[in-house]
Amino acid sequence: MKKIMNEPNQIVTEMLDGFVAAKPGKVKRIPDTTVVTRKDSPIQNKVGIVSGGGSGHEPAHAGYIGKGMLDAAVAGEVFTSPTPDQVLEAIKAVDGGAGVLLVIKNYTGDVMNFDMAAELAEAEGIDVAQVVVNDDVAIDDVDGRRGVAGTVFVHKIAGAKAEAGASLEEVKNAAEKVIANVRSMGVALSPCVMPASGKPSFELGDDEMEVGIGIHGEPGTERKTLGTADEIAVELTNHILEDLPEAEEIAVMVNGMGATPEMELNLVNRKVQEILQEKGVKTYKTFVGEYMTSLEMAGCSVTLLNLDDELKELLDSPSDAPALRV
Amino acid sequence: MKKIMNEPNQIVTEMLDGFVAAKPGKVKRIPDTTVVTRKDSPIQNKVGIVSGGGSGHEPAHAGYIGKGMLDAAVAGEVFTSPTPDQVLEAIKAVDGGAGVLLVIKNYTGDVMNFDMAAELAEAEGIDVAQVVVNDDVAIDDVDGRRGVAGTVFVHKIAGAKAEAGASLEEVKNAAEKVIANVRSMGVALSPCVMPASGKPSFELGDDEMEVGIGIHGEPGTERKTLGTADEIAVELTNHILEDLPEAEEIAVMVNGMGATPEMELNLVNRKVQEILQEKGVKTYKTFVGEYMTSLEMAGCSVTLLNLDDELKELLDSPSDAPALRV
Amino acid sequence: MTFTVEQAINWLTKSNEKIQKNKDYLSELDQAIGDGDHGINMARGFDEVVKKLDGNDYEQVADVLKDAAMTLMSKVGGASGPLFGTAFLKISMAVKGEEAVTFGTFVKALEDAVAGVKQRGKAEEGEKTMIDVWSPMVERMKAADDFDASVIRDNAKSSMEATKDIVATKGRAAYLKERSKGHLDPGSVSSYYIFEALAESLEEGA
Amino acid sequence: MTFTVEQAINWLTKSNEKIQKNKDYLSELDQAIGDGDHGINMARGFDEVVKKLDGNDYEQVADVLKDAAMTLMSKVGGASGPLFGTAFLKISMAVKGEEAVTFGTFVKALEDAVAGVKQRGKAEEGEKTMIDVWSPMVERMKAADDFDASVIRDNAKSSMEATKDIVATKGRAAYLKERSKGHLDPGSVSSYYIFEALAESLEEGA
Ligand SMILES: Nc1ncnc2c1ncn2[C@@H]1O[C@H](COP(=O)(O)OP(=O)(O)O)[C@@H](O)[C@H]1O
Ligand SMILES: Nc1ncnc2c1ncn2[C@@H]1O[C@H](COP(=O)(O)OP(=O)(O)O)[C@@H](O)[C@H]1O
Ligand SMILES: [Mg+2]
Ligand SMILES: [Mg+2]
Ligand SMILES: [Mg+2]
Ligand SMILES: [Mg+2]
Repeated sequence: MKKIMNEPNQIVTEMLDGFVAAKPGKVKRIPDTTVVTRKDSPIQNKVGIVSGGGSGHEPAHAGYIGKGMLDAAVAGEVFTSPTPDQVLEAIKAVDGGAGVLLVIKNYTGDVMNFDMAAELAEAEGIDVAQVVVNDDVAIDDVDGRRGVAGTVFVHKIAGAKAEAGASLEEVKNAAEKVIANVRSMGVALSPCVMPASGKPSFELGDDEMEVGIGIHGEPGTERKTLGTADEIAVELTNHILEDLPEAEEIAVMVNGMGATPEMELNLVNRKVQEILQEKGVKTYKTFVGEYMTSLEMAGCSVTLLNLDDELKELLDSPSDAPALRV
Repeated sequence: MKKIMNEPNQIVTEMLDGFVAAKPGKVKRIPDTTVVTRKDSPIQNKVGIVSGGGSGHEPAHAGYIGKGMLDAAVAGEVFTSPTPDQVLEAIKAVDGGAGVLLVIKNYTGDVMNFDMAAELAEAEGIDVAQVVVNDDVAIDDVDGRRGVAGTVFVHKIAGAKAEAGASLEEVKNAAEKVIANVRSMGVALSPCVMPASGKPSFELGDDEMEVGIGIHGEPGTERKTLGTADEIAVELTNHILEDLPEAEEIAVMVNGMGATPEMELNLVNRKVQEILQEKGVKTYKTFVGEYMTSLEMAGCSVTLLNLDDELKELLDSPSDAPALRV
Repeated sequence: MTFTVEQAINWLTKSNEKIQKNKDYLSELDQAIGDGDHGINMARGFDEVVKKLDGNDYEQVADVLKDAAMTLMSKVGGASGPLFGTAFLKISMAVKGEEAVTFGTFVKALEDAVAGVKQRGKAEEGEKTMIDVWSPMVERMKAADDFDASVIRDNAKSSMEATKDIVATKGRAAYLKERSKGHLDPGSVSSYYIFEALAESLEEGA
Repeated sequence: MTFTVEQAINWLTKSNEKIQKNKDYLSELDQAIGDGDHGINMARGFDEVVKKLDGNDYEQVADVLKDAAMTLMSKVGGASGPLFGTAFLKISMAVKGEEAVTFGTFVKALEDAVAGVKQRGKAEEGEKTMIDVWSPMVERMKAADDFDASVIRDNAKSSMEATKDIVATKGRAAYLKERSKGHLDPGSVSSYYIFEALAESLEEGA
């Protein structure tokens, strides 16, 4: 394992310190927690948006804190959902009286911990709504689908809706609309290494790739011979489009898994756009970069989001979150 | 070699296509060249800023195209300076009558090719000024110092100055002020692989790092035992501060070399900020991310820029370049 | 035979020892069909449990187990935090009021724990989760009329081993579908350690 | 003996063959003390040169070399593009007007090439660059009174080999300081191929 780090068991707290130190005017950390919030939290009468999950997905989740996106992010240990008490701290810190939406990725652990936090918050009289993102089409069973890079679009849309003054129900509905219309799929060229164990998450031959990976170094759903950029783009895009039949006008995200140079992501984007054009699908907006990662995994995912007028407007509205400036 | 790519000899042109396809409203590619410019180029009476160099440093250089930063970027083959005719195309495309500044990194090839382009442009009656960035303190001999991540600050400041309506000479002076006040140094944990050769740029043991690396996979100036995040931050920051004695209020950039997870960069930033605070140096603004990379090299560099009131104002002025939004 | 405060503390202490000793093994199991953190998670949690219990004076088994439950829930995270936390919380609730817990109460408490875990995890037996160790244990104990360390140990062991042949339909291993077969379920293995620790604490007596 | 259009074309064609054949070797040399692209750069450039010359009718050596120079400058990039481009451009300018170039003109042309490369690269002899092959070649030819293939070949070879012991002070290898010693300079090795090709084109005659 080659990582720039100090003690593995301090990695999350040190990372959060480093993150906050880079943006002292914009974010703050709630002392003795792994919760980072907007500096100006709570904002009176605005629905608060809280997301989070295990660490190792940077810039998710703290990078999406900002006007127009998240109010708070809760960081768990590496690849481990944060605990209910931490999520509760976040909820309390951002509640400005209009309620709080939790954006949860569909993993057993995340769903349970956030749900318990919601129960605790409700007991303290805070209105809490939850949405569970499950955009990963690599999993056939829709109930079991993981939440991956599509989560970033949920942050964006829900955040914009909340910023516009919508009610908790309206914000939740906008988030649900994204979830119903977003699909992703990814491949890995190399595994990632948990800082605490120092072991690669799987072994891959020099000419192999894992198709249908999640964002925790889990093995994918299939192992294949390493394809070209074009072949990878075709495989991912077609798989997604099969699941998104009504696609007309869409947003595209080509996401790096942590160690993928932007050059390679642009190659994939080139082909994705070509495929969409051929199929008569119009691209409204494209995002190429590292948005939802898996430590130092090499590989990429493609995410497509079906848009209507409401979603377009919300996608375009400003965000000053460092990882998604609009 | 494991890369997401198609034919290695098409990699630059395909990457540019993918890049432009992601931002159709903002940038355009000059047909049959490797030049990307702002969509609205040339801008009348604004000094044009052209940068460029070999490919493989993404998001440099095209990612810095935008209002408030570059007007055009010229991409060479991977790690190879672009040729004079390409640079000339960029100069012609962005000249709005107020002249053009070339931002060049201090490598023999870049200096020669850009200089030849400047001669050709002058022959066509365009005012051209050049600045050569040499921020890498790993090299003792100041004349031989490479241009690395500090170049991004030169783009930012020169771009802001030009946007404010300054003359070519004033823009050049602002750029020179940055160059006089910016210093960088980097380490590598793993080599990078040229797409065309498929071979790693050097071999490193599991517990080794290269200190004093450039951005082309060149070996560093020294090989050492892999340090912790804190040790790396201390080594780089102290080396830079020795060369930047007058440091009072500064901008910090912690830059990933291409395959470094943001988590690790935040750990380094944490310690850099601690060191600066101990030394009584005030951090005005911090940038953590991948700004000037070396394909899929793992590692990081630290850049410090001494600020005065003019530089602070220019650093703060807006930029809509995708890789450095302000 | 009853189950005392000392035994409860002993149970958790021994559970912690086994989990610490097998931390890497548990993570490796999770590496194969999950995300490789199960050993790290459980070790972090039980280390905190033991720290929490240390030096405290407890009058009731319920209080010991409640502290353990709350600590697991706030220190583990992931899937195992809420699930093991819920298990111990349910046991704690069911044994509340008894200074020394009778066999009948204990079995009823385990039954509540299983129900709680099933509800929390929206899972049933046979899905390749810790439930596949806990649920058969309750069935087996319901058929007995007193604590029996070797029964507990054997039952946990065979249930744990049986998870190898199951195709996962819950948790991360479910993503692998058929490829999850042939691997032990990590949460079942740590559950086995917990029941082994229970057996030992029973053998050592109060 | 004179140097003809056919020989000039032959020179460049053979240069290309050698460079293509040794592309990986040249890149490996550059890997050791530079950025590993020298073979790729030269191969890309000379491939384009040969394509450019192909099928064209040339009346003068100068036109052949000018096309080569312009192609190298616009297709190679990096350090070697402007430097090899400048070298051929200077030769071309100096032999302009002569359909068959005399030895005296050719030597003078090479002298101009060296001056041009030195000026472009702001470098002198002894800095571990291609100049360490080109400059001794001019000195040696100035001492002769006609083309001599074996002299050219031997001189280029020994100069190229001598770059191994030099500590680089220009180009990327300079970053390595003492560590640059013990490695051949890639640009000197490709220069050696170019002079070897020149020698062969002289031997094969017009
Ligand atoms: N839905 C569920 N119901 C019951 N137990 C589950 C469920 N999902 C996972 N588990 C148990 O949790 C274990 C994994 O725990 P752990 O690795 O710590 O959490 P995570 O899966 O969040 O990384 C599995 O081996 C399994 O026994
Ligand atoms: N300043 C210079 N003057 C003369 N030759 C130089 C100079 N710098 C580099 N070279 C030559 O160029 C060669 C490297 O070329 P190449 O690898 O193609 O370019 P780059 O260094 O830009 O990657 C060196 O081996 C050396 O012979
Ligand atoms: Mg986990
Ligand atoms: Mg080069
Ligand atoms: Mg796990
Ligand atoms: Mg080179």
